[in-house]
Amino acid sequence: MFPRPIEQAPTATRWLYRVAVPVALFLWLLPLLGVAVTSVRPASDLAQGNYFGMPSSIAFSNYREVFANSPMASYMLNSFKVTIPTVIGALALSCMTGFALAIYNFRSNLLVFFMFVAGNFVPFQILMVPVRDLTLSLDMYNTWYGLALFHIAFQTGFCTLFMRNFIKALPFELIEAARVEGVSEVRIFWHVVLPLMRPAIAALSVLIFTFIWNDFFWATVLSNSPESQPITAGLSSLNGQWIAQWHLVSAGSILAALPPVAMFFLMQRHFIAGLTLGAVK
Amino acid sequence: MTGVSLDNVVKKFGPIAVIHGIDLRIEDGEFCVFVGPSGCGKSTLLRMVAGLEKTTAGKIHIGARDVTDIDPAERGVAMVFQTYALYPHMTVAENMGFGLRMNGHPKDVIRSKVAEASRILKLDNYLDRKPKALSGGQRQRVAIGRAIVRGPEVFLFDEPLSNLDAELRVDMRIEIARLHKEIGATMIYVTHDQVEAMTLADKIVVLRAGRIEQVGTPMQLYADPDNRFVAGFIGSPSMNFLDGVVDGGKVRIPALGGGPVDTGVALPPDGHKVVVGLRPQHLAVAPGPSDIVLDIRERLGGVSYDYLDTPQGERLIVETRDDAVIDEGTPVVVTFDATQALFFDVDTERRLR
Amino acid sequence: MTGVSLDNVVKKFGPIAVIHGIDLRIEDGEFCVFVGPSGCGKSTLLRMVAGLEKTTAGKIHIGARDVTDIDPAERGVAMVFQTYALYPHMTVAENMGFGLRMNGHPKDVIRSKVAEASRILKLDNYLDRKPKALSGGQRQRVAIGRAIVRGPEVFLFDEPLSNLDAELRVDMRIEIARLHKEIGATMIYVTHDQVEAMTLADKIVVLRAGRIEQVGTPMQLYADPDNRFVAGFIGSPSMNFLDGVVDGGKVRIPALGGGPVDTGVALPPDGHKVVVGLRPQHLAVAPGPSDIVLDIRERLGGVSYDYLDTPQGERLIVETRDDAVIDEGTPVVVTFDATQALFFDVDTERRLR
Amino acid sequence: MTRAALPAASAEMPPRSRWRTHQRRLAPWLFLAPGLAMFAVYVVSPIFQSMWISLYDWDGLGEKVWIGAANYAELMDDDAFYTSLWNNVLWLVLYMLSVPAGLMMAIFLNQTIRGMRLYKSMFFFPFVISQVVVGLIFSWFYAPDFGLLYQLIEWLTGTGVAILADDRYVTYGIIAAGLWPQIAYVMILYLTGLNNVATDQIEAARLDGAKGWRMLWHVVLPQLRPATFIAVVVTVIGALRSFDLVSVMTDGGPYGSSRVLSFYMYEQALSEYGYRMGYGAAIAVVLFAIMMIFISGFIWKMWRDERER
Amino acid sequence: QDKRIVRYNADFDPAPLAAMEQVIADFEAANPEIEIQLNNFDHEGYKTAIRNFLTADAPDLANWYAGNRMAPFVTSGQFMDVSDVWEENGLEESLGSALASMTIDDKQWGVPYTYYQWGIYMNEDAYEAAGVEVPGVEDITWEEFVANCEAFEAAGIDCLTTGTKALWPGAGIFDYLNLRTNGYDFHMDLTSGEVPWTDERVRAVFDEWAKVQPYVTKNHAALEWQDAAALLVQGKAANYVMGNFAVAVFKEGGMTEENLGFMRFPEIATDIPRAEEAPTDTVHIPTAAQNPDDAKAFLAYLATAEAQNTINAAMGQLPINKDATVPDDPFLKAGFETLSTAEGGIAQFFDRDAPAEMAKMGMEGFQEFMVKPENLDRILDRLEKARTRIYQ
Ligand SMILES: Nc1ncnc2c1ncn2[C@@H]1O[C@H](COP(=O)(O)OP(=O)(O)OP(=O)(O)O)[C@@H](O)[C@H]1O
Ligand SMILES: Nc1ncnc2c1ncn2[C@@H]1O[C@H](COP(=O)(O)OP(=O)(O)OP(=O)(O)O)[C@@H](O)[C@H]1O
Ligand SMILES: [Mg+2]
Ligand SMILES: [Mg+2]
Repeated sequence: MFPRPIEQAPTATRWLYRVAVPVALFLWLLPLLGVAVTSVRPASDLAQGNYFGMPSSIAFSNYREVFANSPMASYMLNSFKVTIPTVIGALALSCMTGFALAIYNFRSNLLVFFMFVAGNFVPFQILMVPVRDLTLSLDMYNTWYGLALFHIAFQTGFCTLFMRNFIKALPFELIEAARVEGVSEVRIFWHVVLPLMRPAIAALSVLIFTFIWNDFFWATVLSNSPESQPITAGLSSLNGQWIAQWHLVSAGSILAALPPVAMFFLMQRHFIAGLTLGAVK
Repeated sequence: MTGVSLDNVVKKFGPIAVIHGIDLRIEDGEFCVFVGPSGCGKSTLLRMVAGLEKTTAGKIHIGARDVTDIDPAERGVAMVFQTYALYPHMTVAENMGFGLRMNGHPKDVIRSKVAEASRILKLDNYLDRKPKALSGGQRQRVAIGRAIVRGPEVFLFDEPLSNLDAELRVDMRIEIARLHKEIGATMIYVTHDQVEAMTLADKIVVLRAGRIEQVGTPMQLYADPDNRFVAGFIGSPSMNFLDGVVDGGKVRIPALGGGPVDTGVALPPDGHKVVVGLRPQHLAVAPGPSDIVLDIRERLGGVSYDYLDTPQGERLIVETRDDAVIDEGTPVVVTFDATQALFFDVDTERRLR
Repeated sequence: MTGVSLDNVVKKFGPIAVIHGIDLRIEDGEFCVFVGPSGCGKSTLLRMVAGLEKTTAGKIHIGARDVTDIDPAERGVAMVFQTYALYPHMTVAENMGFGLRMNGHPKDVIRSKVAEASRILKLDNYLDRKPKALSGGQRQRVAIGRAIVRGPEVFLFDEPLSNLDAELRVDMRIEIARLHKEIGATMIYVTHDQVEAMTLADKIVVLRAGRIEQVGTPMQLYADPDNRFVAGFIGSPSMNFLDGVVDGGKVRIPALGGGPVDTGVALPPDGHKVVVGLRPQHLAVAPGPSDIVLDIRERLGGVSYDYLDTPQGERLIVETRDDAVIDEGTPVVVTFDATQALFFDVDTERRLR
Repeated sequence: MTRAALPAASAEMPPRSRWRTHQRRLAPWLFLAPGLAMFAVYVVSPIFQSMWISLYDWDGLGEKVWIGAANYAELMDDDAFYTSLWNNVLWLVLYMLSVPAGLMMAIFLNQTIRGMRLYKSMFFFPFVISQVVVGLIFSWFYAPDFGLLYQLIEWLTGTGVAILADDRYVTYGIIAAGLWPQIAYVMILYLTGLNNVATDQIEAARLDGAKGWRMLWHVVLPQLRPATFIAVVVTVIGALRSFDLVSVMTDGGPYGSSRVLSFYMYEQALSEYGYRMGYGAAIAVVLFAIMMIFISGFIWKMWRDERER
Repeated sequence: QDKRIVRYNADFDPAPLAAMEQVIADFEAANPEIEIQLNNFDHEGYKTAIRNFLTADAPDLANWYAGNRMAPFVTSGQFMDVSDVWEENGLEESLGSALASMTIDDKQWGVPYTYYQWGIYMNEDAYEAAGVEVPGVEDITWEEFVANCEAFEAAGIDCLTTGTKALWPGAGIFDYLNLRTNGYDFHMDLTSGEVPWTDERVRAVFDEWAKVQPYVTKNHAALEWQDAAALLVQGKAANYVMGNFAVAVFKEGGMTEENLGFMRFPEIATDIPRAEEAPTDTVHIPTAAQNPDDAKAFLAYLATAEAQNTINAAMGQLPINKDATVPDDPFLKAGFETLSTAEGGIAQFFDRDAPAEMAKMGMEGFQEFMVKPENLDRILDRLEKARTRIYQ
């Protein structure tokens, strides 16, 4: 283990470390803490210039106000509507592509694989105009499924990289054993490989959830009305309305951050596994 | 009739030939072991029989059927992998019944066959466990059970015990021997463990670089090897090989000094070289004036191994049944039982008979 | 004076004691081997000597220095790990020179020491390779080279050969023996391989659950074990243990039938049970009317092992020096050399002497 | 027990249909079809379409007019383009700071004390939350007059600096905001990397007398190479994709000084005053070309690894 | 029962939104078979969004602006010709003042419902604090204004505030300096690309601007216009060049008619007839509308004096319909007076009179100038280069 375990250090160092970690954490999260505190600061505090002191009272009403006076609820709902089908769709597609690329040795295998990988890195901007036109022409502009379809397609690239490598790491004998036993390829996929991919699926689903939930660019490009905008785009436009109303902006930010943070906390192990296995955003 | 026969089978990976035309007949019910150094093609050959590798040329028959181009599933073979290849998400019972289930056998048939196999393999208490919760030996038994359940005509084993520790390996070896006795099916078994090959096989096939060196019963190979490779490969510690010179119809062995030995085999003309093979247990040492020096004596209790250096720079191993102390570095006199010596041609390495 | 001495050393991981107060003296230049079952604390003890684990209580001296609380780098020890622990991004030469470089030795000193070590270990041709491009045995030699280069007073080996295949293991074992002869430093060596322990050690320390069971030369432990554990642990195949009953100052062994045997040791009173230990090579079998059945005979060429089942459900292994065929399932008569039998207390498992 | 108990030759012999004979050749394409189709429609073909569009003058509403390379010619003479390009370079270079910074934090946190898991997860937070939120948080942090940083600078130097209103600092300000989550990301990568560092090598090095920095440099870092590689890759991609923060924090301002290529492209193509699809596409193509350098490197390395297997 | 739906995309701030909802309610009361679904966007976002929804997901009604700002949508066929609505309802008569700005190719493309004056809003308390006499609506010259700025600086008050994060507030200052220095015709020539940006007359405008530049709120580039409004409210700034819609914000911030003052932008060149800025806000029917007939009915209603009264009273802006009444509000009265006496002409706004691309580049240039006046040459060269490209 590196660095040398702190338990082996002198007591003083140990105590210093125990203090240093929370202090560092506090500094590290200072901006976030500020926002969290502001989100429960009464508007009057801001008016009086009390931006960073102790709030004069705790105003959870800010949150109520956010929901009452803005389409925040609808934004959040839209985000879920885009995110959840995307997670399911991208996983379904990439389980299959990953399986095909990991198990079979056909000639263009690597070529197809690298195409998925490369596609995963391209700047969004090069896709923007054509994808927007396509979405328009399919009459899916401003719909959750228009966004979800694109995200599914794009994330399939990333997920394929991940899934393929994961399946490749499974013992190939499992597939051979099943083949010797006379199991058809489709059933091998369904009964042997898919159950073993559960950790990968869990890891990817959290990861994709966060990616899509946090997506701003495509939300801006493929939707523009509060009825269909997800929360990132919604928050950005609310920011245009809530000038100087930092307590509302903060409350909105906290609300927008909540689902991915909760997801991260609940599925932390999977999340990190996902990052480091696939390791690309 | 469920023997296996290979007719001039060839396997190429891309341009590289790995199996160079092998002919082999394995009888119905026979236990056939493939041995050979790493990379000689044992696994490849086995996988060709299983259908997991395409056969480049030649024919493979199982029983009377030509299976050369047939899917693994339809060959009536079952395979046990070195890594067990158990499905980690299924219980032991599900693992064993999986093949039958996928091929649409009714539930109760599956259940009874699994029960039967688990009885044979003493797995009854573990049927509901996942492989993770089993020891190495138990896992290996499940892998075998999975093979048994489908009632195949031919069992294929690829180094099934090499992942077990020494003690367990002995137990499982005995269990496989018993299994073969019990179900009597044809079995092909790949290993690089001497002891497994010697103790399990009805017939050993010694492979080397994709070619068969010799086929025979264990004792045939041990006592009567066809060539130097087989002689050196079978038996542990390996046979000592020394240079010899034909001298008046006898063979002189410069390293051991002493007079020429009678051979009773057809030797090349005088002055030609031969290779003399002597098993460690057919040699004996005693301290005495000599050019040969005891380098290291390894005393294991019941038996000692002496490593000797000859003046020619050759190295000899001698197995001794006592544990007397001889100091390392002592000159020793080596005696041997000339009737046990084998002789090989220097160039072709064929046995001289 | 660079022996190693341990005074009542204790190691706890959290609340769990793993080493329970061990006293041990290893002389200057001695080759000391730790053996014992897995998890008994061999590695832990070695790592405490290295300084990689803190010593919870007790004192460790290397030579005259108390090193109990000293940094590993300053103890004058070098360690060879089971996994080799080579730095994969450095060449062989860099790997070997790394320790010197870290301690600020000048470049040419490093170069000459590395050259010296690589000569001893025949690594000259590989100095510029990365470990990845080496075989297992070569890697192990580099690991040893890295230890040699630093010229330590004490070498520590933790199962250095267990990742090598059987053949290579024999070669490397002999090489280590030679190395010890050549540089004569104190060496502590952990293994669970019988043969390594028997052949390399000046002194074997048998550990069990964090305590020393017996210390002695290999032959002392083999011939004169203090207790049943040591007797069963040393020697391969292991000693057979059978129940015996004291009967008129002699011991009757029901499993083998036959009359009571004379022992020449202090036995408990009549009617008490004892455990009788018999090594496989001290038994002999012959077909004949008997309750004992030959289960399986494994014939390995020079030697055969017979696995016998007694009516009491005990299992005996007999080593036979011939390869005559006895059919499996035949009743056999077992004879043995009573003078070779050892006796142990049933409860304390101590040897009766 | 004889083999009679296990019915002989019960091995399955299903009929050999065409599918069964060819399934191993057809199966991969069946499995690939849906994913490949989606990917082709939404990712691959748009890349080529964009290249095509970049040769037109098009406002997204009316007719496209073929103008050949004129958009590129104009780019070569466009100050805003060079500003964006320069900012992209700044992003690339400064974003790289997240690699050493993430490493240092990972090393700092790679200990086991009570509650460490919780601490670590909290350190990850910035990475999990949306860049929009990060942008808002930092805008507020930088806000003139009352912003915490503004006040801090004012307290230190006497005059506050409105980071986001000053073309000298604005890009640095945004990059700093971007570094916050990026450092967290890199830290995660390194923490997992550190978890997998071979203990035996560390111990061997300890016996060899390596300590502290030298241990880090000679023994640990070489082992962290895969983590470093991935960290660099994601950082490069993150730097070149930087859109959200610029959009949320400054909208490219003041007077376009914080634009980056990805934002400029969007601005030209879709923003209030934009709608030059062809010109935007040309910028995207340039950005793509830059990214392609890195993508090729990555693919090349993957290909090498693949072959070594 | 099934109502006929009219979808209306708009970008109202809260107060006007309420007013428009009122107008819609009135309309629906009169036409019970029609339901208007108002879909409100944030103001800045709307300007981007309209492009998308016109082509993608067209509503039946959409807010926009008069003048050049609607030209791209007209020429690309996104807005519907509503000349018939004008004709049938005699709007040429009642909305006559806006006819020109609504006409392209002799057709009308939308209905205006409000306009508002720009000018300088003052915090009279700040004047007092700095010891400067509060000027009347038109009694101060540019020299005096600039001179006052020194007094404000001495008192630690920003003489002139603005928030240019969204760029357009800066254009208001430019427009006025330009109108006062060169006049209305020059403004129109410049925005339609007929005058080079490197022209001496343009430089003259910036020369004037340079005089107040040091006194403008320093961090304006990081501020939204509302942030700057807060500065005025708090008395940290004295003057603000803004449109009348800001009054609502000032009042919301706590100012009253007691301390909030209004004056016309001071005279600079004496020989030029006074021109003013008064952007007109409009409603249009997209070509792709699903229900244009009911949309037209609504437009006709929106053009009535009644509807314009309702909405402008709430917005605090001026109705276009000549029969409507100017709300009873001192600022609006002053504004109405100012506009109706502006013999020089009434401009829409820089970003409504100039084509979008030029507007964007120009406003960026203004912002840069306000931060770094020394860059003027570079800025003008850049704008000139853009002009030759954009207007070709
Ligand atoms: N898929 C493959 N592609 C190319 N060459 C292969 C492939 N599989 C095996 N080989 C080569 O074929 C030869 C035989 O391999 P095989 O696995 O049959 O050896 P083996 O006798 O089983 O060795 P071991 O005892 O190490 O298992 C080796 O040289 C190996 O490199
Ligand atoms: N870091 C540790 N924390 C807790 N317990 C440990 C740790 N290291 C070892 N142990 C425990 O100490 C005991 C001795 O372990 P050790 O590794 O010394 O055994 P060993 O004799 O080397 O076994 P093996 O032959 O398997 O290598 C084991 O029970 C092990 O579980
Ligand atoms: Mg093999
Ligand atoms: Mg150990």
